[in-house]
Amino acid sequence: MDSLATLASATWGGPLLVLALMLPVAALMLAFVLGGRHAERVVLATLPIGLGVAVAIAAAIIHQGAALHYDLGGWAPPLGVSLHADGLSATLLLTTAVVLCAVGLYARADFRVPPGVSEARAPLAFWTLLLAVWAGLNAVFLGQDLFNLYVALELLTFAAVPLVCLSGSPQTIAAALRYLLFALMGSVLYLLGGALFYGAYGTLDIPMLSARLASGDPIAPAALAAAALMTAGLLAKTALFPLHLWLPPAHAGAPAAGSAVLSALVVKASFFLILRLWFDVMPASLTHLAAQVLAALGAAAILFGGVLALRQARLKMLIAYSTLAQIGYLFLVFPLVANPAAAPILDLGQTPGAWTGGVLQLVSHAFAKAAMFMAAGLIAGALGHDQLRGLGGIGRVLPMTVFAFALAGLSLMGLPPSGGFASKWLLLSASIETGQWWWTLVMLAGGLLTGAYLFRVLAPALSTRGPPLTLVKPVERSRELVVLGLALCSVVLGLVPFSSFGLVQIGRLGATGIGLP
Amino acid sequence: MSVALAADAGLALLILGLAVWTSIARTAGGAVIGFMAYGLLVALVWVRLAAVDVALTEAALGSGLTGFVLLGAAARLPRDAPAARPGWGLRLAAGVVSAAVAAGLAAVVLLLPVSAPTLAPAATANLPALGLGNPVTGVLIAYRAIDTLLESVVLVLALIGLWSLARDGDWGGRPGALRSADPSPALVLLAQVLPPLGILVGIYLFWTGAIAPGGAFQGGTVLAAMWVLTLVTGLTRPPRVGGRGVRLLLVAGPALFLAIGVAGFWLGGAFLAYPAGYAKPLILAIEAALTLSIAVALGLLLAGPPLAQSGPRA
Amino acid sequence: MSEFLLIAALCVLGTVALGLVVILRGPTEADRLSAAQLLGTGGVAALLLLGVATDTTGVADLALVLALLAAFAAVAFITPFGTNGGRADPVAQPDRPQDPE
Amino acid sequence: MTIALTLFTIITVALGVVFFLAGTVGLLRFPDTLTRLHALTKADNLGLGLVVLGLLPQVAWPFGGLKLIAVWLLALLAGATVGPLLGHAAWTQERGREPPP
Amino acid sequence: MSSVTLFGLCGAALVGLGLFGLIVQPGVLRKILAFNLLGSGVLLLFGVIARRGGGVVAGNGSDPVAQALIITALVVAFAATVLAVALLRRLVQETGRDSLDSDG
Repeated sequence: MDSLATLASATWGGPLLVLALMLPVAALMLAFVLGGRHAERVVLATLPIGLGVAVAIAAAIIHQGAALHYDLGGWAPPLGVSLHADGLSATLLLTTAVVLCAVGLYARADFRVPPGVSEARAPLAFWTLLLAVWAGLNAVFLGQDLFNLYVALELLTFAAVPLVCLSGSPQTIAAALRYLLFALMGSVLYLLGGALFYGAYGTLDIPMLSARLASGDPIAPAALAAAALMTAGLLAKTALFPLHLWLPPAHAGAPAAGSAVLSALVVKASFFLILRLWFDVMPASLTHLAAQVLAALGAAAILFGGVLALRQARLKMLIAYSTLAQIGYLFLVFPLVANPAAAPILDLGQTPGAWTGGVLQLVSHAFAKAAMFMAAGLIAGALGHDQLRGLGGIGRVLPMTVFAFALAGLSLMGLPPSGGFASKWLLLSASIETGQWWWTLVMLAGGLLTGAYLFRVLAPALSTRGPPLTLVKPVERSRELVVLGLALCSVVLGLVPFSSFGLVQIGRLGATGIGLP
Repeated sequence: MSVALAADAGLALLILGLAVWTSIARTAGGAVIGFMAYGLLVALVWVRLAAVDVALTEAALGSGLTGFVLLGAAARLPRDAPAARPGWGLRLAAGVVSAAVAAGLAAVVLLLPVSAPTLAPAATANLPALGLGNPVTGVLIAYRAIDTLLESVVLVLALIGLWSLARDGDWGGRPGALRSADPSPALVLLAQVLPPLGILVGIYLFWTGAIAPGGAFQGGTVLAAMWVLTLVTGLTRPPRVGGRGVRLLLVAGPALFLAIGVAGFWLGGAFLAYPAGYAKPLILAIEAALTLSIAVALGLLLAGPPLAQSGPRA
Repeated sequence: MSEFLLIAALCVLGTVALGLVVILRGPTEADRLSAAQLLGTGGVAALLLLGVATDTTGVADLALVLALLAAFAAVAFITPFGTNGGRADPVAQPDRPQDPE
Repeated sequence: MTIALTLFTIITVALGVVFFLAGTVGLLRFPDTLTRLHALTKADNLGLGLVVLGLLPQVAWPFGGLKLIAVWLLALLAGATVGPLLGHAAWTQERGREPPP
Repeated sequence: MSSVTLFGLCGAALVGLGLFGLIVQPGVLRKILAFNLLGSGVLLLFGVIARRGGGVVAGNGSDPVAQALIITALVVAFAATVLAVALLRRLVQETGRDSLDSDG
């Protein structure tokens, strides 16, 4: 049968992208309609399939050495919308699938439909929202059209906000409301940027915009305003200092499984779009000044988040402030990659190590933070509270959980052997190589602060003195194993040789010249 | 200065004035009423900007349903003194930032390129193959079908989020925010007379969307408003949130859209592609299902989270 | 002919815009709502005139939708729904335990 | 014939505009909410009705004409229902506000 | 100056006003209103861009692609408003206040 499609293109393996996007959407609808105990079953059946799809996408990209691409509906951009997966997308798709699989297994105990009823509020909401978060994240990682990405961001917002207030307490309602308002402001500013891009260049497709912007004509004022507005909006969604106010109460208030998803994955989606904007849409416009400003905000976040984490009384709040600080590291990528002198540091071909370091930070923080929040959830569940001062001796009762927490902490501090070490090492090297020593200092100070606030948790937890703790609720061994598995993932990343991170470089638009003119 | 320009200037000034009023009105109700009037005038601006499809959406959704939600909230706010305004420092900083953004945008508007780039010709040129006459519908259902598909999922998601705000014991009950104990006779009359007409208008808007301004979103919004009227007066009862029927209705639109999209892999050569010759009936089927799902979703969004039925609670 | 209709539309709109003063003045919300209603009716009339004058598709439909929903939003303000349908809306339920986290 | 119809349109539409003006003046000048509501209902019904009447010869029959009439009927309905509701709301609000003498 | 430019400037002013209100207003309902003003200002700017594009090519129209995007965004904004209002009503039920603690 004839198709209306003309000029549309798709690479081999392109339909995998459609599958990655539509699998959670279809599962969401199915889980919602079936409801009750079926919702959980649908999620647990879908997660491994999704993981398989993510692996297949990564494999296809490595095999071909090029990005995957699919024009939806057979309409080629600019009229149509396309999906696109480069190495970075595949890395994040994979990370998302792994973390969500762990969260799914972990959350079964918390979101079981109680006996005697056919359906309960929190389980239905949690399982459907989990699928929605997944759909939103995949849509962000695969999107190639600025407006399609706006819809993806909103999908993510609508999935993430109710997760915050699943418990229904007044504090979490207020946290969710503040999160929603920040997120909405962010998306509206993003949308405005998209509109201005469309007004200036008549397309929303990222490669086309990039080509138009690189054509040598002076960049339209609208494009610069658009980039500034989009960045501001996305920063609000990423909770970069000083737009961070919403994050700690929201991430600490959600149920542990929800916190893991929000802190490990959801904030990364908007950061991912900042990367797309500055490295794919308008790489030539990332001036030294802009890069330094972004990194300065990141540095402030590292120090500010670290200091505030030191002052928290609750474990989950401490972890949430730690997220604030760890997000800061991500923004150091901009000046470090944007410096031409940053080119080969390690044997990574012609690609800068800072980029790899940034992506590794993204991934290892996702694993480590998810593990940490889930460990905190186990501790809070077992003790009935998560006050730091009541943690004394928990290490004797829940050795595996505390060990997992410590492993994840290793990665956050950047101590070897861990993914965090690898990423921070690459970033440190890049800062030294490019002569930007001030970022070196910030990273070292950040590492010390991280060590200090983690010490506040681990010292009492591991102490052998004090009366034995009584547990409110026993902790299931299988859940501890899940948390440990995730923490191990973050560590193992550091044991893999750097050369195998070539995936994250595949399909960069300017693979040879990520950098300043 | 021509008459049209003077009129438009007046319209713009009125809108700005109402926006300022909305920001500074002393009571929440006053602010919301100002916002409703604002929405009405914005719909007129959309007509002046030759975007009748948008004007319809703005009138139905932006002014009508949003006004309903906000007025309902304003009437139920505590009458306490409002919280303290933020300090001078923050207000000054916010003022400077906002003014800078506004000034920057104004400059951008004045500096937009002389030759406006556009996709309008491409969007119109491909319409005959789809059997459509309204290019906006073509964009929504064909060229950028993925956005519309995800958008219809967003509505379901918003509803899940809303329902998740229920109390645990209320789960499985019926949405209760619209229940009125004693509707006045005038209101009952309205709810009896208006819906038959409104349903006709809603279906007409969906149907005409293929060739003229209108479509699933506009039609669905009107249908939702009519349903809500009957809910308020107790002429109909909202469905239980646990019911499978209502959930099937809610996902009918996106599910059919997705199914036809998947069939497109084989029949149309790509995901979300329509086979030649069958585009129009398939699009109408999708639009019909979407209209229904959107109407149910919007109606339930207005109806609020579930409440347990009166009587002893478990 | 169409010029006349356009000017008439303008006059209607300008007239009801004066009513906006009442929205600003009050004193009761009922006054403000009636002014919004008047603006709505005026808007409908202006749209009808505009639609005939410029012969634009869909403008009459827009007027139809506006007229249909004219009473809709006001219902939310006037009707005491949700307030005594078994449970008072703005009052918390003190006897209800918080969900366990 | 055409001229007569055009003249009819011009006269009725102009009359409609006058009624809108009257409604606004009433809204601005009448002392209390209830009389203001009365003025509003007049403008709604008559102003829009005259505009619709005047436009009827200018649109395509039957669909365009029916649409116009439907718009007017809807506006009538809205005025007839919201008016009393608002009046009731205004009455209770003003009463509630007045301290007992 | 043309009408289109005029509405563009109006949209720019609305964006500024909405942004200011969203940051500064203490009450949540006022913040939600400010968000709606901000959103409609943004869409108005988008509409101006659409009108320029459509007007140049089709003579007397508006760019359908941009119109479709605006409609999608309007629906999103409505859903967001509903969710925010629902959260607010729950907050009022729980705490009796319509403001977020401190900072804002």
